[in-house]
Amino acid sequence: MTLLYQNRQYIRNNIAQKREDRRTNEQFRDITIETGIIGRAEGSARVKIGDTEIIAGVKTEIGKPYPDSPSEGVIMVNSEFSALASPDFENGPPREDSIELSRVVDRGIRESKTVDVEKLCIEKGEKVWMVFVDITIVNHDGNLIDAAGIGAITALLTAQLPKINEDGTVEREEFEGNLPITQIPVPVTSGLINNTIITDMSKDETECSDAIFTVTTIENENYCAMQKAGPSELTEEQMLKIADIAQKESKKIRAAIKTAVKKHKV
Amino acid sequence: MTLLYQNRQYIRNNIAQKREDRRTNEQFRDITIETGIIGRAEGSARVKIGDTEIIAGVKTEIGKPYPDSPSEGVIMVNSEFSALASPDFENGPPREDSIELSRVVDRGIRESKTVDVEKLCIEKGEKVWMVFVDITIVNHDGNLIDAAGIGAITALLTAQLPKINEDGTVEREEFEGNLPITQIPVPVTSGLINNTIITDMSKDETECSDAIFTVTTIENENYCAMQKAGPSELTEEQMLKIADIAQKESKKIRAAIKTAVKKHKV
Amino acid sequence: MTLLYQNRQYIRNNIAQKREDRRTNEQFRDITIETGIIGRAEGSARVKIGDTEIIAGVKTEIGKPYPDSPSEGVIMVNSEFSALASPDFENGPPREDSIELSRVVDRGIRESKTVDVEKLCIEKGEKVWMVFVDITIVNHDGNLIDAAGIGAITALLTAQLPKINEDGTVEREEFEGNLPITQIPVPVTSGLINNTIITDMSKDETECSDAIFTVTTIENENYCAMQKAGPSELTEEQMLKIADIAQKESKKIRAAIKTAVKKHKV
Amino acid sequence: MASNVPEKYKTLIKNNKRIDGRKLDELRPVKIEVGVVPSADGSAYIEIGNTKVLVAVHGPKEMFPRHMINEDRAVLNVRYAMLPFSTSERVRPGPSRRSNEISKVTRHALESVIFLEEFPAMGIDLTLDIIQADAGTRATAITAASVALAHAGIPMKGLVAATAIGKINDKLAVDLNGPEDNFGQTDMPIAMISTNKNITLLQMDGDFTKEEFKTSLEMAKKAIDPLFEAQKAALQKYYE
Amino acid sequence: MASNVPEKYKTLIKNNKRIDGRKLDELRPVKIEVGVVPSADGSAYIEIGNTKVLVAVHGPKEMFPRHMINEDRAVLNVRYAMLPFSTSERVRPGPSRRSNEISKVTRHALESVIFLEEFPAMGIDLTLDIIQADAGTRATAITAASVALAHAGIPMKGLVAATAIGKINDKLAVDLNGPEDNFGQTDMPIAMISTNKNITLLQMDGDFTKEEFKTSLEMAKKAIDPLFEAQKAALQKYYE
Amino acid sequence: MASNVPEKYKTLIKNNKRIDGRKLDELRPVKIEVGVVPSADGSAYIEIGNTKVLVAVHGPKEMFPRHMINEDRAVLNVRYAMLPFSTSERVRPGPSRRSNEISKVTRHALESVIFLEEFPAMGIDLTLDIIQADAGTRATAITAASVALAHAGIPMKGLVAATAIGKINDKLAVDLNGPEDNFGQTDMPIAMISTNKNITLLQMDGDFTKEEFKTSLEMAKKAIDPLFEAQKAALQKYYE
Repeated sequence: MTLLYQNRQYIRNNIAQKREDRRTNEQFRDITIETGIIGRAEGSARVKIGDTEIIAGVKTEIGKPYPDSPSEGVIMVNSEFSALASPDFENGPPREDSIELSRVVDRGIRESKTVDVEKLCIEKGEKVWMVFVDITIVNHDGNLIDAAGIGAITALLTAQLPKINEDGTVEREEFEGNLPITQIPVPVTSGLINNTIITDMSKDETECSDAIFTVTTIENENYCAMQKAGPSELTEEQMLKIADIAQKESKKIRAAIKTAVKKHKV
Repeated sequence: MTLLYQNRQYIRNNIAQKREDRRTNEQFRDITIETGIIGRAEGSARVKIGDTEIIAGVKTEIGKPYPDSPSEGVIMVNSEFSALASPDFENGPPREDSIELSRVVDRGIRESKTVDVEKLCIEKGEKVWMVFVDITIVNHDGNLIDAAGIGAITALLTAQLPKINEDGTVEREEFEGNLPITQIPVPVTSGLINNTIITDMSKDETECSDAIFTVTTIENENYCAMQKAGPSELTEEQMLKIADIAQKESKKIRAAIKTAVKKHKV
Repeated sequence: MTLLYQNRQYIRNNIAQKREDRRTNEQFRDITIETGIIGRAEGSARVKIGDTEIIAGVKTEIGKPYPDSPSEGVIMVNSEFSALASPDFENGPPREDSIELSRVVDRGIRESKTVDVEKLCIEKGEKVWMVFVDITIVNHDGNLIDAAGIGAITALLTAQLPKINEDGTVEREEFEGNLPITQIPVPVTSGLINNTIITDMSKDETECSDAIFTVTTIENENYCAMQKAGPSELTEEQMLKIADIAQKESKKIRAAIKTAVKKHKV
Repeated sequence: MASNVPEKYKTLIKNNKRIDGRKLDELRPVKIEVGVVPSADGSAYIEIGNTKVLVAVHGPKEMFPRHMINEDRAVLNVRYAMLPFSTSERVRPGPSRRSNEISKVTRHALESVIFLEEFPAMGIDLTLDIIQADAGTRATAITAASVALAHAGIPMKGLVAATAIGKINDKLAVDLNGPEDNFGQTDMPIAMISTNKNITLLQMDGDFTKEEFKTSLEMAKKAIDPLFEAQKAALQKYYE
Repeated sequence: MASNVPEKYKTLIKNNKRIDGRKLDELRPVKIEVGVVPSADGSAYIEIGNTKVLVAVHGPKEMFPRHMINEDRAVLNVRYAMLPFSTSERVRPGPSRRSNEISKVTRHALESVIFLEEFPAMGIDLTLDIIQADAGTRATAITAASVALAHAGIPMKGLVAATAIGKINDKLAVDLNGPEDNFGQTDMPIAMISTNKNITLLQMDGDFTKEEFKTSLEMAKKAIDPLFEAQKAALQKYYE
Repeated sequence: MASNVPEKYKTLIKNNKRIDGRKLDELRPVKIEVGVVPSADGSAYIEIGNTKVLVAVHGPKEMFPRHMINEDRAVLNVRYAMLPFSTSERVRPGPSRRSNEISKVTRHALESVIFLEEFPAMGIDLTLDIIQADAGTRATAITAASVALAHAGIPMKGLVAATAIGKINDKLAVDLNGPEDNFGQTDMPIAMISTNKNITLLQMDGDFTKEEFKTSLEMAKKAIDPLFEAQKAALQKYYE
């Protein structure tokens, strides 16, 4: 459901004074992270940011490596808007949003070398592990990129590789150890609404926003991925400010991920 | 072409007294079964039930078995509504009907283990016969499931496996024996129209029906597959009655199939 | 953009006296052929006929041969209307034109055995060269078939096969010689407008035409491919006349192709 | 019903107990929760044994696509999907022949209890996402769907619940689990209406004598009652 | 025209007889039947040698999809399909580049004889199903289509029939069969109008001198007459 | 950023020179030509190093598909495609996840400068065909697109140009070429508006400290000026 024009104007005019739910501009909604929710998956997580909810699951298959990287496994991140999450998803543009979500989360994991793909090689040029991270949007109340990014890395951190039988088949009920994860990238997305910078936007706020900027940070505070979206321009200062917020907020989120993963292992 | 509202009401109101073509409630239209109609196919059949006409053809290919059943061949049954059969097939819902038809006939053959797939193994884990049964609807005057099911089993019973040359290629003009068929499942479909049970419904009757129930029987009188369709509910008694009809009618149809197949071999 | 009815009538009524651009009936527009325009392609050409412009590029891959021709390479010609070329391409029928264009050019190259596919075999039954010729329409002012056909053969004539490394991978920056080309087929297309035969029709003329006839000629003046298109009939005499024109015009075009290819090699 | 039965699944019944300790006529543990998808008009989460399903209802609302509008009544659009991580082997996203067929039979299983004629020209979207699959996904989804429709306030003449009757080691059993479904002889999903126990869905693959079929229907009628109870309890709890 | 010709097909002509015993200018046996698809407005079944085709006409009727409507005349929609079991190797169901192209040239081969302007804004659906393929499928389909259109009562200025002229062992021959098509040098399907022998379809692949092309057209003109006779006889028989 | 770096690409900077001889803050050679697609309303051809792109604009014109019309302003439809022969390995024709995403970010990179509100309910089609790819295809396409829009006479508040800042051998560098992109550490495409140097596109993959990010933005601001000059020169030349 699209926002009415009046609501839109109200949010835009008042954003500098107060947000709908009285959060401060840079404040996240409550985040909850659960692990191990799907027994059939090699790893899984449920992430809620306010009313936004996503489920992430990791599945593995044995496949052939790409000819130009014969000793590297393959990792693919895919996000789907389930029709569960919103009735508008049918008619048009959201498909493009879905693709962008998928691509941003996928690149955030892959290009940052979060998974050491060389350790996923089983037999050079012949057999490697293919790791699929699938993310389903269960309820959409904004900031899907951060929720999906948190879900993807948490599911990967709790995932285990199945055992390979002597005859080469996969034994799905026994495991041989964790995935080779090298770091914990955390995306933090802020937007510009009527010249005010707002972090963790709700769905309504997102619809009122002029531009959106996602900045992904790793543990040493460096940035590993960024993506600007939305039709409006951003100034250099606005970008630097949003990058600062990301550095700060990602620490808290990373701590929450670690806590959830530690609990999982116990 | 969809039935006019008036015709629909007329059929529904009178069905308890008489059917359009004066058949009794449980009476099939004339069934004709021809075999060997397509020289290029490994097996083939044309089935007519009244004005309903389908053609079934069997083709074989050598393929790789599924990893989880390395010593089993593969059998696939596929039905297509040709545009020949009706001008309405373009616009929407019928595609769903086509999928259901295909699935019901496919399951009727596969799940009942009609073909002994272990005997279709050529080289364990490497090469097996893949058997395709393709069914084309030539004229649609109702009861497609029974026509398609009869066509599929008849085509399979008359099918021969091509010879395999020493170099592993298939010699399509020589044959090496019949397919390993273990039984002759026969579907019989009845419907509920205004609380009257009607067997072998015409297209008009199908459009007037509230619920449809297909029961497939094998030679020992046991049931091997069932499928309820249509938006309305059925009582336990109605289902048992339809299952009884299926037991009875399937015997006659099975005899007709056997006669057609025997004639084919001569 | 479709021609207005008035323009259409004007062109049709006056075609016997004069063409829009004052060409004679059998006269081609200026043809320019450039080679080597895409460094990433194994061979490439840009062809302009008046304002019509196409780009052709050759790419190669190693693949498995078809089971029924284990010692033959594969050649595929594909044409795409880029949205660059015209805003009308979105809505419907042109997709059919695109398929016909593609098929006619593809058959013109393949069925005439222009490429000696047996020489593209690397290892019988296992590895052969697959040669893709992709043609993009950059600007559409009629006579796409001739432009595409000229582009395809020119790109093939200048194409080189990449070196194969000892480990079987393709070394894309080194080459091992030209493709085995046996002849230079040249298509020449004429149309019938209000009973006048017109060669190398512009886009406007094509939209006014009743029938279209493409005749492809090889160096010994024989015909290797023909295709009639358009809804109207042609008489025997009209066809023979168009075939004559093709014989005559193809010589000039073949000479131009040879000049362009020779220049490329220097 | 694969032909290669692993050793450990050859005996599926021992001393009248099934491999998960259930009696032959016993359902797996059931858990239903209402209102789990805030942005939907109605929603339910269900676990039956290890099968877990999320269901959401959007509507009644404007019908889309428009050429499918029915001027006399609402159209029920059903979309059944196995999430990619719901089974051992990853499921490719997107519709399949199987999911399309299940969407259709699920629609038929529910249509007859909904007063669709109260919403002419409108659409009701029903989404069934299988989170984790361990046999009985369509039956489990139907049981949850009925609850989600009630939660969305859509008028119905009764609830619909579904389970499966199967034959394993030549005995009839209720609500098959994964191994029972894979290595048993017969599987028959069945849906019934709470008010009259009439049947809105029935599919069967395998082998039944006439007597077994009759007994199966009787077993289903009895076994299904706890599902109706669980549906009502979940709705009651939500509205408390 | 494959490059590996099996031994038995190296000689396709011996003592002026072809491998199936025909003379060079002789058609394969032709059989046409009208009215074989009761639910269609017009239909025909044809066998030419081992090539077997079913054709049905639906219309003139409301045009679908609506954005393709032509306000001045009827649109002829042609769908050519090889049924999966019609050839040695199974054909995957669904349209291909080849079938789309043939649908288009078939449409062009028939359009010029139909008085489409009598049915503005309507559609005529023509379905061509190849039951069994042994060369000449498009020509055979066109010959049948013309009969089915007549059977549907659609006004036409003449019938259209089609055959192929080919070159085998350096000789011109009429109506190629499977091996002649596969191992011959040239194949030229051609369609003509009954009233004036004008050409509505012509495709050629292979090799023709100018003289051979001219002779081919002459051969086609003569060879095609028995097809027009067969068309008329089939229609007459139906209406008797 | 592959993990297996070939020997010859391990050292990408030597004596402050890059493998193609450029300085760290130097763009590749730029060539822009206007009006290269006669049938389009606006068009431009661009070469930046070995990356070659053709861009065409059709519109403002009737919007299609109609359900995407915006009554308040024109809709900018962007279609980015790599032609099949533009890279080492052939690209299959048709849209991919990557091309769809780039189409979207390109649209966002240009929308903010176009006075779309002047053309309510209309559509502007922008086609970006990558002829040859050697890094920076999206940035190069955006730079050309802005010129093609101007050539089409579409009112804009400024031009948009784009380049990339990257990190190679731990140093920041402008406008990466193919090997630098493949074997470098970081790639950050960025688009700016000519009038205020505000940012309309920014994507980054790799690794940046806070300081490096800040410096990158400064470098981009400076490096991009010659692109604006080249855009203006190309337009001027066309209208001379």
